[in-house]
Amino acid sequence: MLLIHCPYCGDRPELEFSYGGQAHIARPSKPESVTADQWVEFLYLRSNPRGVHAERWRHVRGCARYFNALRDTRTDRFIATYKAGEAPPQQSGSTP
Amino acid sequence: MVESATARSLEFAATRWLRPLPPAARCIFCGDEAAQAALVAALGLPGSAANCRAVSANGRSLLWLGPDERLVLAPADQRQSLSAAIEAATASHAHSLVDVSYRQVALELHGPTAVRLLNAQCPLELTATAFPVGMCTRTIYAKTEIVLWRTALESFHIEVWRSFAPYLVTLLGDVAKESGA
Amino acid sequence: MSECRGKGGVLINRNLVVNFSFDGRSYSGFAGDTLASALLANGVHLLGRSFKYHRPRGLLAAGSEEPNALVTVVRGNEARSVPNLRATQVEIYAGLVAHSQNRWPSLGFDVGAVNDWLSPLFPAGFYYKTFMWPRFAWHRWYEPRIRAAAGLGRAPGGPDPDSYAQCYAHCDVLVVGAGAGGIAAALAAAGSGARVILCDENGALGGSLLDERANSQGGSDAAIWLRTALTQLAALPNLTLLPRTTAFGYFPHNMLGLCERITDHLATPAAGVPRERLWQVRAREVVLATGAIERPLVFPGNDRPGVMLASAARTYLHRYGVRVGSRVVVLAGCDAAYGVALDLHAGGIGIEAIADVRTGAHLVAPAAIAAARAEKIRVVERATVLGTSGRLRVNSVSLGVVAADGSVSNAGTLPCDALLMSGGFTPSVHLHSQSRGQLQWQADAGVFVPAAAAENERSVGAARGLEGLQQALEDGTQAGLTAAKACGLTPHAYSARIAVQEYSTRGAPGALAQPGARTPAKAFVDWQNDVTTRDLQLAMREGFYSIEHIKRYTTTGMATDQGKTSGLNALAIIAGSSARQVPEVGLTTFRMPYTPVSFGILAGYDRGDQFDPVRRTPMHACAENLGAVFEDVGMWKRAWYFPQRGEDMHQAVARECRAVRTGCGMFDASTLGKIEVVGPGAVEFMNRLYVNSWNGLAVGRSRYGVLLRDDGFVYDDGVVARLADERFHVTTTTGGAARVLGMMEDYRQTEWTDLKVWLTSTTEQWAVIAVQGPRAREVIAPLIEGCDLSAAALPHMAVARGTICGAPMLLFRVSFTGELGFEINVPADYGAAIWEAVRAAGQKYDIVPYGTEAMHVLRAEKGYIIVGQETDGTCTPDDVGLSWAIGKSKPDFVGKRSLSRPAMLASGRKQLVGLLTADPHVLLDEGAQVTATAGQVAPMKLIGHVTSSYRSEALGRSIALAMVVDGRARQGQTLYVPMPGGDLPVQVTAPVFYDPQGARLNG
Amino acid sequence: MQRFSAWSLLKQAFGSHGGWQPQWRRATPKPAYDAIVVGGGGHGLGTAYYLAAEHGLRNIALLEKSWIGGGNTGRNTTILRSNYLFDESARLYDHSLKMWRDLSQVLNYNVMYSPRGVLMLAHSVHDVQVLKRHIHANRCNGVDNEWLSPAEAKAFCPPLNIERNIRYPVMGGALQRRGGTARHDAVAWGYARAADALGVDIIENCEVTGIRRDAGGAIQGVETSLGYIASRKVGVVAAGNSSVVMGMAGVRLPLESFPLQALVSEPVKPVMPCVVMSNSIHAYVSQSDKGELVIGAGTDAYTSYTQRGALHVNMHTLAAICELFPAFRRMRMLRNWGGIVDVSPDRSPIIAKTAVPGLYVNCGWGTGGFKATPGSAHLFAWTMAHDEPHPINAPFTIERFREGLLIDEAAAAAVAH
Ligand SMILES: Cc1cc2nc3c(=O)[nH]c(=O)nc-3n(C[C@H](O)[C@H](O)[C@H](O)COP(=O)(O)OP(=O)(O)OC[C@H]3O[C@@H](n4cnc5c(N)ncnc54)[C@H](O)[C@@H]3O)c2cc1C
Ligand SMILES: NC(=O)c1ccc[n+]([C@@H]2O[C@H](COP(=O)([O-])OP(=O)(O)OC[C@H]3O[C@@H](n4cnc5c(N)ncnc54)[C@H](O)[C@@H]3O)[C@@H](O)[C@H]2O)c1
Ligand SMILES: Cc1cc2nc3c(=O)[nH]c(=O)nc-3n(C[C@H](O)[C@H](O)[C@H](O)COP(=O)(O)O)c2cc1C
Ligand SMILES: [Zn+2]
Repeated sequence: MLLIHCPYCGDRPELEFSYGGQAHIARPSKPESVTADQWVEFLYLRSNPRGVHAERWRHVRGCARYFNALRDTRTDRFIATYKAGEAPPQQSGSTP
Repeated sequence: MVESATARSLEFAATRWLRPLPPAARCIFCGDEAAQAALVAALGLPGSAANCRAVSANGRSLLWLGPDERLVLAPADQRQSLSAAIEAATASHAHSLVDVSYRQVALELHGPTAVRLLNAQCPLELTATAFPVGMCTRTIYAKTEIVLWRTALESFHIEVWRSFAPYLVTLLGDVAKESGA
Repeated sequence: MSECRGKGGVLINRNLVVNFSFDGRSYSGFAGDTLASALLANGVHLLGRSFKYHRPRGLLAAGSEEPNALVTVVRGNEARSVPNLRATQVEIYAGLVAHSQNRWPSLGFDVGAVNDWLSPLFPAGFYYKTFMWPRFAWHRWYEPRIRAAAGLGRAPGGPDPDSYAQCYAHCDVLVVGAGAGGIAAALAAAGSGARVILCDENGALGGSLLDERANSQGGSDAAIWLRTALTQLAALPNLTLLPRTTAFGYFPHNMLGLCERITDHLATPAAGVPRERLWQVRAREVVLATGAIERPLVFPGNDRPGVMLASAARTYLHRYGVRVGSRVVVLAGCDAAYGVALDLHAGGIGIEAIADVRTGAHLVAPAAIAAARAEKIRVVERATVLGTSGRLRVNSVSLGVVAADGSVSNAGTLPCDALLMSGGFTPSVHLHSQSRGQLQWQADAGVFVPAAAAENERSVGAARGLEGLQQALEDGTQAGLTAAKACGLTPHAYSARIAVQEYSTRGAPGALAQPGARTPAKAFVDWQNDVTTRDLQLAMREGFYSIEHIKRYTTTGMATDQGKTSGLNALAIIAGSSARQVPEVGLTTFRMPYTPVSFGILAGYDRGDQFDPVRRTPMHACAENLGAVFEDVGMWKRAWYFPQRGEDMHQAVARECRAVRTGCGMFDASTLGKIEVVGPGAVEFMNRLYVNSWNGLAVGRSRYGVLLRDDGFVYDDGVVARLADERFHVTTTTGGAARVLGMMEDYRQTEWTDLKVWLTSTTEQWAVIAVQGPRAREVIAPLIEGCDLSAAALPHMAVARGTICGAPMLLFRVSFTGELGFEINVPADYGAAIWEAVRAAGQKYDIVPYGTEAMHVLRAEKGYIIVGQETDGTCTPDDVGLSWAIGKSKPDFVGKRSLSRPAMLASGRKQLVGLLTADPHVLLDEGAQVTATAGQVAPMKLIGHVTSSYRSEALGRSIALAMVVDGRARQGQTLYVPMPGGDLPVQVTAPVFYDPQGARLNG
Repeated sequence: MQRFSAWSLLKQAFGSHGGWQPQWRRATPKPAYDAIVVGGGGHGLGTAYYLAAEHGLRNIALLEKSWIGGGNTGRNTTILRSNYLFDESARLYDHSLKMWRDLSQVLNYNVMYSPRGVLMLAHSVHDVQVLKRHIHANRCNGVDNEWLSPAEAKAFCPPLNIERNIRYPVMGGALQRRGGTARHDAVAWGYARAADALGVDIIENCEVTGIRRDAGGAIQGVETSLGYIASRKVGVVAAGNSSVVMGMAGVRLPLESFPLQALVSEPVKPVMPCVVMSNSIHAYVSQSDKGELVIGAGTDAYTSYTQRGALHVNMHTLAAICELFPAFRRMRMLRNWGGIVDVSPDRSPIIAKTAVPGLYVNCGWGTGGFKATPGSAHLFAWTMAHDEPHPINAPFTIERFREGLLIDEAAAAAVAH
């Protein structure tokens, strides 16, 4: 069970959270005007990296807020968590 | 008929370490900081609640649930007046006030075994330093969501949605039985 | 008890005799004995049969690494039996009943042993090469026989009556293993103020400290130190001591799983006490002091009962006062074996010889040899084993001597009743490796030791390859202090000293030198899975190169001991046979659990009714009193139908439907999800989310809302009321409540942060009583105050506040039945009282409570869909006839863009229609398929399926809803529903069967 | 290829098994191949085999970054069935199930296909509806699947608990008798051996690290940890790593990779005569030939390449197992492990050409592709050889997501194993 740092509540057990998938995928503001390719990208295409992943979590059994995290999918180690709307923190040097 | 119904919030036989708390007035208040400040004033509380903390005064309590979400608790007879007072005091701020007096019920877990009983199925660290008196949070107990609020070193106020309450009480009972509490 | 019990034994209490039985024979031992030590004390050496060849097997070890001595322990009856327990870990109690396994008819005479004779036919992987002819024979003939032969013990024979507990714990420092290293670490950390948990899989704490020879005063320095240390530990308030507790798994972010065995060692556990407890410990820092496991030697005939690890013999002697034999030959692959020989010798056990199997002169410590010779123990240097004899117990060993050129000369046969071996010790790196910590090959010691950690964790003492007690103490101390410091505490100086005579535990893994000639005798590497050197070599001959392949082809390391004693030997043999270094061969993955853990602790409290919360509505008891049958919908119990005396489901549902259509029915709708959407942004929020337009919805009015996902498919639906300018009361399906709220929060918090709007679940705030039918108004009117129920004041889809019997009420004029209908929302506490009040008021109109089944029939007659029944996640609003709900002028809503994808617009989509069977008495099966033509054979061209099918009381015939390709254009056509008994012709109709104009609604 | 048979086994027994030859060569890469298959799971090995056996290609390499069969092929609970709902899926999986029947004979390798029956349980009225819809659709598609009452389910699987005293009592089940299990490792090794015999180079420890395309965008070859290898046809069958490998060619996929766990109990004498699955309370269990109960758990919530998952996911599964089989509460878990499953939005696979000429992909099998191994490999080989899909896999394109032509088994059936 992961230990996840909620930017509002601190370190909390994974059981209190729900996973929200890849972060920073903005819903097109005018969906009607995007192309089929752009729409399929928004709906379905995911980076799914083996490495650092920017992703969303919701502290659903806690403060109920969505926030973002950088996690290395090779180790499940969290590099950072940050509030929704904030830019991901700069990572120093190469990925771990 | 209706009067007796209102008193029936949570039914189970109190034990040495667990008792049902009486019905209460409850509402969920959401809004930004300014709205929250107005709320605190309306409730007559000394200050607002920090993250994961509760403040109480005059029988009213304000529990921080999320950055813009608070749970207000007050004696049951304030059900009508409380909402009205809050609405009046916060009218100039965008906010949401929803009465949840009946959505959930409360119980109190107390005594030297309280932490152990909780930790049987609640994954939080509940030492007095990690979870001091006055701390409150939504969390889980096995498969039910609860609001857990430490009101004294050995006393916890628990809010649980009403349909989950029998599950919670039964489970606490099972856990207590096995550990001889 | 026989002469096998000598003096000493720090763990047994000779004043407490304990009687037990093994394979039906009674024995006695002492309190503190394990089943293994007690049987040995009784001279029983044959404890089991091997998996594949059914070879007689005795004890190899004394601890949790034991591969051979697996037994079934039965407590009372079959339901309380546990197979495959290691006799070395079973603590005896009065009345213990244990059985050997995998043998028939008896342990001494096992028919299955023919496999041993036929073993040339059963090399590794033989089953992949044969049993293929004739084609179906594998499943019909061969497999059942193989299965019957395989398996070890029998599964328990009935529902387990015991309970299992669980808990979460947090600590600063978790120390695994209470040997010298672990105890020192715990004392140091706890002494520095850290909250410490110290666990050990054994009942007695002390680890190797318990294995030290007593001095002339009757105790060892180690034992004295241990006693003091345990007293200190017990006195520390910030330390939790967990004996009989195995750390079985190391999970991410420093969480470990511990299995505490609470009652298995007790003769009569107190009632209600759980059998075991799962601890999920989140530790800031972890110290792994898990020690090391001795390696056997691989030589022909190394699996006879009586062939045993040297350290095990020492453990049996010092902990239990048990002599493993009276004429012992010790095969020394490391100096520590000399220590064992000397200890046994001092304990009065005859040592026939020490055969030192090391061939590099520099490997042998002269001091060890000198010490042995000083005690007149014969030492054969550069020895090897040519074979052993003895059927149910070893009775001799033939030794050879390896010359410098590698040739082997016969050195004679020594009689013996125990053959002890030591190939050196393998650090227990299991948990470190599970945590994804790295391992490093230590070539000089021939072992892997922990390298870089992946978690806040460090290994100490023998677990990281350190030799010696004092080193372990110091290492443990240091680790305890470091861990405390890492927790932000000030380390508190602590030091411990014990002086004991010790010999090096370094060895070289692998097989003993073998004479050139092939002997038929097998040299076992993995005892439990019967894997021999030859099996490993065969795998390599067949091209299996990766250790992972060799493991799987030969099953080495895959038995219930997970290769604790065999792993490194297998690696060394593979390396040796393929001209590779051990690290090149590499390790297989260490996985949890360290030793097997029962399903029971992992299931814990999730049992019976408590498996999942049972959610009941405020009116549940009312329905129960009325004899309702309930169905599970999500976690909710919903009243399904209310059979009256003698009625079956069909009759009850027909009566309930009739009542609603002709008089009045009442229904508990409390489980519907309810969400209050409040704030200045509420209207815009609803506009963006739902397909409908909400601008025009007046306060006090409601509307049927449809929610899509952004992929354009119907996700949920429900009535949405506008309670105030900035306040909506949204209802969802029962099962959808949580996920709809989750989806709303997602858009609210992460997409539309411009909107000031908030969401609050009110599902449980309200009890909801639907009163439906032509007499509905008359029924409720007398109870209600403060609101005008007339059709003019409260038309269909209007919402009003008022009171009912004095209780506050939110009243919806809605109908899911097609009749005049109201949904009375009252605060949940009032639900039962109001239910009874309505029922009382309805008596004179013959009001009938109806359940979900009647509700389904009634709505189907009206063609109202149920999300999840008509839809299955692949339906657009248009597919199910809901285009009318879409706010056409809205620029966007969730899912809108997807609706313009080509496949969503193309013809050939399934659409909602009604189906009427040619024979009105025929009821279609829900889920039945639809074809355009009759008489098709599989694979048919399917054009649709029946989603709902009921006997309609109102229409006096069966009706069905279906999703049919281009269905709306097929109205009037005859289609076919192919059933096993033939095609059923059906006519396509509109999906509304009853009151298509909706006149009754507006009554 | 050395024939495997009882006879050859006997003969070798007299020679102390000294005469067995390598089942496949340890090939080293040639500079160029006519076709390269990336990924040595069952699907990849099978693809290489069918390319050689049925499409006459001889100069083929199969590149595996680690050891063949070490991906999900070596980690799955080996449940085989074909009673999928949609016509497209039923055709695809039944194509495969039919191939399982004589796979041992075709490969001359006993893959232990054991049609012991797969029983899928219903615990609610809704479950019953869903399973019955499957049964009807399957019957019309020529796929066997039958309804069992609780008592019939109990008769078929005696240890099953059909008492009413559990939280979600068994309301019946759908039984596919042809469904069952097969030995995972044998599938990988059997295909490897048969492919090798046809000249396929099976190259282990060879990780594809890049994909080269020519000026026109077409495939030129692959960069690997053992150097560059040229080929005009590259088929990627990398399961959990599909996004990573296809990303090297600039192709983005609608996939996410999640941990999926399984576990085995200690071996016991036969107790479970069939496979039992319960989608709604998450329990999948059968007993292997060696005697362990093989139990499948759920996926973890988050994407990960760690090949491990959380304890609480297993706990949830074992709680369900203990309710359905209350006698197993005292059974013990012997080993637990995780795989990386590549999950597509509609839980159906992609077996298709890509926009990159010469590049093909077979992925998205998620939690349920072992059963499809022979069929998928067979169809993918066809697709690679003909540069166009076989009619059976024609619906399983990448484009279906853009068009909205999803084959949503997930929505229809909750979980697909
Ligand atoms: C726990 C678990 C239980 C399951 N249970 C079932 C079940 O009961 N029934 C069922 O039908 N299915 C089940 N599945 C799913 C099934 O295992 C898979 O769908 C199937 O095995 C996939 O086979 P594959 O050959 O495509 O993939 P894999 O066997 O994963 O093979 C892919 C290979 O590609 C290799 N690779 C990756 N990247 C590269 C690279 N860059 N270069 C070279 N090689 C690379 C990998 O090392 C791997 O060997 C289960 C899966 C898991 C994890
Ligand atoms: N270096 C070696 O190879 C070697 C070998 C054998 C003995 N020794 C001796 O061992 C002593 C070293 O002490 P130590 O403390 O490092 O080891 P130890 O063997 O004394 O203690 C290890 C303890 O950990 C327990 N344990 C192991 N795995 C466990 C798990 N997963 N969960 C719970 N408990 C578990 C064991 O039961 C044992 O009690 C010295 O006396 C040393 O001479 C060393
Ligand atoms: C169907 C099946 C049965 C298995 N049975 C056993 C077993 O009896 N003993 C064992 O140790 N592992 C068994 N395993 C698990 C493997 O040892 C191993 O954990 C799995 O292949 C994943 O590899 P990894 O753990 O090396 O990552 C089995 C795996 C599968 C798929
Ligand atoms: Zn939080």
